[in-house]
Amino acid sequence: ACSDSPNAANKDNAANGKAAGFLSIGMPNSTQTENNNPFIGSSSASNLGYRWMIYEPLGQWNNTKPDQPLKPWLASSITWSADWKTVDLVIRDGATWSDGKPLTAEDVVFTYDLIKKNEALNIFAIPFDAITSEGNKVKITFTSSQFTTQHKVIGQIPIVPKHIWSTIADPATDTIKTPVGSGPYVLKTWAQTGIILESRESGYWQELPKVKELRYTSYSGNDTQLTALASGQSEWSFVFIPDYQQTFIAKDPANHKIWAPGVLGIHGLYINTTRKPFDDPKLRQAMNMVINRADIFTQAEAGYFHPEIKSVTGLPEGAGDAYIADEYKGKTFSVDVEGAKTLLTGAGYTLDGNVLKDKSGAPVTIKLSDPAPWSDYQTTLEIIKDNLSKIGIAAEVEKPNQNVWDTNVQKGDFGATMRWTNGGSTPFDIYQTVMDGDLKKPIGTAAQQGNFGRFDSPEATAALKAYSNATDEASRKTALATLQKIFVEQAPMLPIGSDNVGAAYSTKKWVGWPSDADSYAPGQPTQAGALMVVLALKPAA
Amino acid sequence: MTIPTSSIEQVIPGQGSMAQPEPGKPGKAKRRKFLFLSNRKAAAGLVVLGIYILLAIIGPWIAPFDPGARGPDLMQGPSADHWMGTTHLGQDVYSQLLVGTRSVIFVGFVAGIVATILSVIIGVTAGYVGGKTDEALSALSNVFLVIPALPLIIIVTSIMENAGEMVVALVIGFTSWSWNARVLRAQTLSLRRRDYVEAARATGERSWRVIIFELLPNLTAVIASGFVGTVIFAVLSEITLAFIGITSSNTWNWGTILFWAQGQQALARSAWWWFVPAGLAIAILGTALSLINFAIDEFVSPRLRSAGKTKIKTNSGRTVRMRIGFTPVLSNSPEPHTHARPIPAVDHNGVTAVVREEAAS
Amino acid sequence: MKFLLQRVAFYLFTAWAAITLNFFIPRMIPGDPVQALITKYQGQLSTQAINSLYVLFGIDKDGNIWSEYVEYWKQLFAGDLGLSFTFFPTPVSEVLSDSILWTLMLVGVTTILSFTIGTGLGVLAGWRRGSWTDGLLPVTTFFSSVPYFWLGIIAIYLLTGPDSFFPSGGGAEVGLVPAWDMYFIPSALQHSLLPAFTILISSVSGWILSMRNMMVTVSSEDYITVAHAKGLPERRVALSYAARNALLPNVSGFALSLGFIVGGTFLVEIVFSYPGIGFQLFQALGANDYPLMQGVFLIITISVLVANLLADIAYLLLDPRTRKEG
Amino acid sequence: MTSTPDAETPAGEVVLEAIGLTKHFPVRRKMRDLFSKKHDAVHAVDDVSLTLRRGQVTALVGESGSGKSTVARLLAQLYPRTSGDIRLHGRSTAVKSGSAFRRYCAQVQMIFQDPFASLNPVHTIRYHLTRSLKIHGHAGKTAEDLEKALHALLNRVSLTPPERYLDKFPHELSGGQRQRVAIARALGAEPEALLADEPVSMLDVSIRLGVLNLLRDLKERLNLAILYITHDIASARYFADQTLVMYAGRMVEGGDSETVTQSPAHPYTRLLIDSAPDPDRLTTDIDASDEDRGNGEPPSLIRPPSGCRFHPRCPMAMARCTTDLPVRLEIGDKPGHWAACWLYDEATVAAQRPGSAVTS
Amino acid sequence: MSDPVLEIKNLNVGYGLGEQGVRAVRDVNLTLHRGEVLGLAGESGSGKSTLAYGMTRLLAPPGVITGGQVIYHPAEGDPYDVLSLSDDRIRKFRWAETAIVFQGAMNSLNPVHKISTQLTDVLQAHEPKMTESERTARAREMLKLVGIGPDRMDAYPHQLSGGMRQRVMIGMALILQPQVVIMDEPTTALDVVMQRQILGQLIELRERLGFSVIFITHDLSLLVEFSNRIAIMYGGRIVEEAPASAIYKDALHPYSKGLLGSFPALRGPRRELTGIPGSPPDLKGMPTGCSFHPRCPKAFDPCAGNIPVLGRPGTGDGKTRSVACWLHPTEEPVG
Ligand SMILES: Nc1ncnc2c1ncn2[C@@H]1O[C@H](COP(=O)(O)OP(=O)(O)OP(=O)(O)O)[C@@H](O)[C@H]1O
Ligand SMILES: Nc1ncnc2c1ncn2[C@@H]1O[C@H](COP(=O)(O)OP(=O)(O)OP(=O)(O)O)[C@@H](O)[C@H]1O
Ligand SMILES: [Mg+2]
Ligand SMILES: [Mg+2]
Repeated sequence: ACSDSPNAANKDNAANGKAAGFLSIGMPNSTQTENNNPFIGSSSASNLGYRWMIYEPLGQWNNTKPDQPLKPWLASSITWSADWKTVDLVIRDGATWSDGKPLTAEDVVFTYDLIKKNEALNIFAIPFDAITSEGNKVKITFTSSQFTTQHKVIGQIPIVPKHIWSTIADPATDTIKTPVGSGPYVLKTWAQTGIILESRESGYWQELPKVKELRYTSYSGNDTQLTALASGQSEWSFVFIPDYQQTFIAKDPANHKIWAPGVLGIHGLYINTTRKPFDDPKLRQAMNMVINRADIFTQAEAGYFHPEIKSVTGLPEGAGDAYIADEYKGKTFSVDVEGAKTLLTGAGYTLDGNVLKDKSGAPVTIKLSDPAPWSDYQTTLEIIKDNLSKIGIAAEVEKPNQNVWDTNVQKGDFGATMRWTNGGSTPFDIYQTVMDGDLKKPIGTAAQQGNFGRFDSPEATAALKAYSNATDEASRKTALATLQKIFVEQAPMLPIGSDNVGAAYSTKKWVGWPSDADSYAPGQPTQAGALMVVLALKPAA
Repeated sequence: MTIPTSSIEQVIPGQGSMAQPEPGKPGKAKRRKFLFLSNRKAAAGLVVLGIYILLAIIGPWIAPFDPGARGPDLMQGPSADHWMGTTHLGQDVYSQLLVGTRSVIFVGFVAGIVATILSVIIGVTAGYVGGKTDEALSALSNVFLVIPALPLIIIVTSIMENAGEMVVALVIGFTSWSWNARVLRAQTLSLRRRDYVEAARATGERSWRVIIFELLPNLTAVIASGFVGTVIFAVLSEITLAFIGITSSNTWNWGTILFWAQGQQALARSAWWWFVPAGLAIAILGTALSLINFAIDEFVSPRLRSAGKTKIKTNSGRTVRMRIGFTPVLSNSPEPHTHARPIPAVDHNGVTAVVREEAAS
Repeated sequence: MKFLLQRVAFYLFTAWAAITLNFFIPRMIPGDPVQALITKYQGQLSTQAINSLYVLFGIDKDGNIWSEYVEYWKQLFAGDLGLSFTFFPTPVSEVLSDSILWTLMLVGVTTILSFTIGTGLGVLAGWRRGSWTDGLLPVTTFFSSVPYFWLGIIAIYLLTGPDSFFPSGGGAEVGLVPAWDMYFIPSALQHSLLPAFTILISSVSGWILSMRNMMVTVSSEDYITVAHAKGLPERRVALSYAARNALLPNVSGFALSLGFIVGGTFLVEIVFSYPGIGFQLFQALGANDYPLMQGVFLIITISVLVANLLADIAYLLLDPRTRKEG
Repeated sequence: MTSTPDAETPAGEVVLEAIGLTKHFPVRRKMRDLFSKKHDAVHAVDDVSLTLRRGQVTALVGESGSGKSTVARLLAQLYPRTSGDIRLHGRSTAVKSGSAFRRYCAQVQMIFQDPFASLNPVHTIRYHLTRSLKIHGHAGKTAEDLEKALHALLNRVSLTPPERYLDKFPHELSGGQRQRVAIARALGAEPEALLADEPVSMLDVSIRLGVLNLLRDLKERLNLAILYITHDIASARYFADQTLVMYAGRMVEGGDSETVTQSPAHPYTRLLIDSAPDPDRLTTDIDASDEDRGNGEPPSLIRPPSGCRFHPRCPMAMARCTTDLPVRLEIGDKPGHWAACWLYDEATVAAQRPGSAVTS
Repeated sequence: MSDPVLEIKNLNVGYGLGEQGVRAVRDVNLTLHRGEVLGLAGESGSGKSTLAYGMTRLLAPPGVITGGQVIYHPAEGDPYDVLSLSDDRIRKFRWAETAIVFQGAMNSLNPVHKISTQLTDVLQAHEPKMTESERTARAREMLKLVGIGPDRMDAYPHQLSGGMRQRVMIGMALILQPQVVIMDEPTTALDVVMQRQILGQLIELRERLGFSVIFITHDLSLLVEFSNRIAIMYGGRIVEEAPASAIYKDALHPYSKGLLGSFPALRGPRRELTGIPGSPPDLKGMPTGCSFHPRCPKAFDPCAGNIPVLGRPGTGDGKTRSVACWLHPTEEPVG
């Protein structure tokens, strides 16, 4: 009876010494239900990232080097018009679906059409206009410039086979039990305990990967994921590891590695600019000057997770370097309590003992809030609280639950809060989330898209528009310089750390991982570029 | 959480126990109240609880550090400065534990009091009034019994803007009365049929007086046990809520400590001092409360009380184990205990030679 | 018979009330599932996705809560629990059926074990007072006072590791599909050992205590003395007379506790990342996933009620006094 | 103790009277009854009439379950009655609670069977007695008045010296002492009628007599009307002026105590008296097959036998007994002696032979 | 008088030991003869039940037997001391030689087992060789003996009336045909009609089967009617022992007299009842000397100082009776 068991094969593999043939990938995303729909953000395929092993995009984007053009993938050439409203694509020959059928331009048109027609699937809200094909060429036009979203349009839309998807009644709710994609892997088994992908035998348009089997596990949370990483049960993951040196690296110093490259998406302290006296940029600047980012980096972010932002422009090291305006090149944050005090007294504030009083003589106090479960933010707030006390601002840390916090932040009912910005291939997303006047809503109305601090600057709004619609590099540069100037001088949000797309991995069985020296792809297993990593892996000697 | 399995419920079938007089202690004017304290379990439990309450009151004053203040020593093990080490921010775990006691005790007691008051009002009314009122109140408590308490508490606290201690305590109190109400109703039903309740009515007492002065005093043990049970439940719930980060409580409690410790992977970083003390504090408090509950059980049911004394010492220092069904035999000599011998003849007025004494009894 | 009918009416009412509450309470939580999803991904999901998600979840139109309520009942009667938001577009019923077996296996079996062991030890402790069993109570009480998530975490820390027999979490070895075969079952057992042990340690004391107390109470009943007087072997007196009677009140407690399996131990599932239903509930709570919350609540409600019914029936079967003739 | 207001009123005045008192306890309906109109009920008391006279003790005798306690509780207005009437000083009363109930209590007090259960274990003797005095306004105005009244009460029930008992808890007293406290509590209301429901059956043989003698003494000194409920017919002879015999919820015989016990008329009374232990009878006399005295179990009160309720057990049963409810018939040997038995209906006896319808 | 079956020698039974302990049965000597009904009377708390349970070692904790012997004379073989038997042997002894009927039959029967089970499990334990059907047949036979139809075999205790349950207990007591049946207030919970029925049946069975009975009650008039000899207990001691008629007509001990004077008589002339003044003694603080002396109307000097010993009184029928009272000096002690 055992021979026909679905588990027999898996076990036999292990028993036959092929154990080394697989790679265990874990994510702390708790339980999953079987859903291999690559378009749905909450499907298990998306949550764990295996959708990118089965389905591929037209081009691959390396988050860690956002200024680089996308690497042609299913499209062998990607050409944008100068106004970024039209893209011309040449679809690669030789790519086949895992059921053997060839991948054609029609499949690409079908996929983009599918997204255009289904609002529910258009998660990037891309304004498609026309999608046409001719031979192996595809042309897509848009109603607005796609400069800031090019990586999404090309790099984050999985191409699906028309011959299968055209028969699916509702592509938004279908769970795609047997996914057929163009990628090197096919789904072998799906179980609550783990999902196994196996390498295709043939038909892949590149060299087949060395890793014959990918085993995905979803752990209930960070702690269980970490335990699995530390014990070697998980070989690749993206998770916050407190004191990673001791809890992870030290368990196997030769093989356990952490890599955390920053990307163009940041975390910082949003300040409610409508509240007095925080509507005063001078006060915000002074606050910015006393925040000890190094402490936060080491104590709250375990020295790696949200790489410390050093540039005063709020752009992360590495990924952001190319975008920093000349004016701010080399200008970095440093804790300067005295400078802050001078600034404040110059602006009419008084420091009465260790209480800061505003112009009207009222003590300056602020409430910092973030949901309790986010312990890195909480730690950050504790440190900020401590830092602010140096210039006499009494801060109180509140821990509303997540729903309440969410609602309050959107409605503008908060003092200051740690939150993230959107991320993208340019600094646009960062600045937009913080300063875009178009996203601003009156206090009490939910601002869902950004500008939670109600920062009011028509200049910034205009610069944002100019940047995204520009047709030449020079005007982009000017617009970006304006944005940076406003961001630095007005300090609508105090940048703290950046997102990373790194990984915790083990070189025990597999080598060839991306690293600082060779950051050829994002390290995070759920990113579209994860496929590049898997394809690059080689068995350890 | 498992359901509270205090055996109080099980005592109900026995009924009589509660009203039964103390056997074998008629002469002593020692009141029943103090008798409770002579129970070793009760004494131990109360002493420990007393210490906790004391700490809850003075904890914040005697704490050597501000529990939230960052210090220079990060993640240090126990030392003379920091008895229980420090956190990743250099906060003093010992101070956090001390300061956290207040919140734990506060929530436990407020929730216990709220739940107890509700359960008494609902349970006793249902049991005493009977009829439709009983049916309605019983249905109410059953609905509350069916709804899973902890998830409900989680939802309700997340509805609240800023779920502070008071809110958490009230929510726990308002959601955890039903079990006790059921127990109380059953007890009241059995008490209501007691002669002394009928007798009080027959004397002409008003209903509210019958309930308050005749019924309630006889329910004290059940109420107390329900209270203690709810306190345990409330403490565990509060800590659980804090641990999974549901409550927004800005004050310290042991759950908060565990939350931080877990979030920072204290154990994986070998910082046991951060994780272990709070857990032990909970366990010891829980044990103390359970001991009090055992003692109440024993107090209520004399059978359980005497069950404790299974070994007795003879005068000669030998210990004998008691067994049901096989009474121990200390000696089978046919000699009389009292060494009494007959005295030949006694004339009614005469004086007799006294030769016997009672052997020590 | 009449007794049963009355109970059934009572259950129906309770079920109605509980389900109604279960419908309304989650809806009082501020925020909505889309926000919760965005927040969950902390920047990994950009805010542009908001609109598409509203459309996807079908909550872009404002509904009247009463019509939703009526609709909910209609769906319930049709056996449709809606689609989960967290696992969109998986139907809630599928999410539940995936996870309930895990919970039943882990917590259910553990509860039964705990009851059996606890009762057994309780019988011993109650019958052989003054022996080693006396030491049992203080120890188990202490363990039962330890919050079990704490115990679980300590157990993971102490007992799991790269070379340990005990896995640190999960329901079975990665890649094994639930099946009744020689691969899955041993692995599932192995994975359930630590969580089961944690639950066992912290719940067994309650059973020991109540069984011991009942044994003590029953032991002084006249019929026990009569059984001794009849010269019956000790085993028979202890089991067939004392334990049999002492068991009665505990059986209903046991049945009730079966009802609390789902709602009661979800922290164990969280700590051990066990793919059970309690864990689903926790996720649903975090994600404002009303349909899933309602589904889990429905299961809890039904299981508590069924357990109650079982308790009633068990009592009816075990205690001849409640069986009415005719 | 303050003097009873109408102590001068002549003995023999009717204080409390029950006429056709009936109490049916509804039985929980079963499934199969759902469709039938019939409501089952325990016919605990059916058509009971009795009078309590000042200065007299009326005994109510009957086997367990015959409805004696129910009669007492009905008279104390602790249960609502199904039908019939209770007259206090000739006035029909039906009270449930409130001040009317308390006014009734002031005149009719009840003593319960079990002295261990009828005192609340958490209250002192002082509390019990004080409440009784206060409710009925006999506590006086000052603390001294109260103290005096309490002492008087305890003296009255021979618990002397009073201060030794006042602050004790019930469990610190012996059974006899407790029953005395219960009596004192009843007396605190200064009632005219005392309903004593088996007041000594739970007491030790050696102290029963003391309590009975106390009750008799109270009857004489306070001119109380006492209902004495017992299953021990010998004590009824000893203590009561009148004796009524109950069987399965109905009165079967009544009359002067001496007459009822010495020349019982109803076959059930005879069975009762024959069954009582008799030291004068020798062991060897015992005849296990006492068919002539009647045997078997008491009947079901839910479906009581038709006709005379005793007929299934009666050695003298006649055809009429199985169908017609017997009425009270004068026996004629002593005034006031009656029995509800067709044996004393000459016409019936003439037509049917006694014992002819014995079922066995 | 016939041979003894059971001799109790200086039995002492107490509850607990040391400071907390009380002595509930003190130096009791009593002999039960073959085929007789021995009545044991005394007010509540005088130690009757303690004596009955003590001599079979069935006393629940904290009861302890502090001394004495209970010599049993089996039908065949040598007499032996029951108190020194091993656990296994005492299990065999129980019910086969001495059966007990307790006060409350409802509480004596296990509520969850059918009465047939409870009848046959005795047979199973004592006569393992019997087959299942033989056991059932025997049980049925016993029920018939006590007047219960065999159709009641499968009834549960709660389905039987109080009288029937008590008869089941009696049937169960006789199922192994023991030499001695101890009955501790077997009928107090029943009403007089039922009481007489059951006792009548018992006496009849005794005549047929020839066992001896120890009959415990506080109802002295019942004992006088039903037993051959009566022993009166007071404060843990036997104060008087005599043939039933002798006690009834001419009780020697003032306590016995008091007891007799506490029962109103149903027949004959109405006599004044004397009763016994005072309340029963507290076992913890027993009066010195004769424990009855504080309540005794005839107490005199020696009573307070010395404990009278049970012995044959010097009066006429002194050979058949004994008493422990300073009013009746003893000639020879019993035991
Ligand atoms: N509250 C009640 N509900 C239903 N039936 C009742 C109730 N009280 C008494 N009965 C029934 O009424 C009948 C008479 O009961 P009652 O207590 O009056 O008898 P009794 O003569 O006092 O008996 P006893 O001598 O045992 O005290 C019994 O069959 C009893 O079961
Ligand atoms: N478990 C116990 N612990 C202490 N003293 C006890 C215990 N059981 C009985 N006694 C005492 O032992 C004495 C004798 O009790 P026993 O039950 O033998 O009396 P009894 O003559 O059978 O009385 P009754 O007629 O009430 O059954 C009593 O004074 C009683 O208080
Ligand atoms: Mg009664
Ligand atoms: Mg007794």
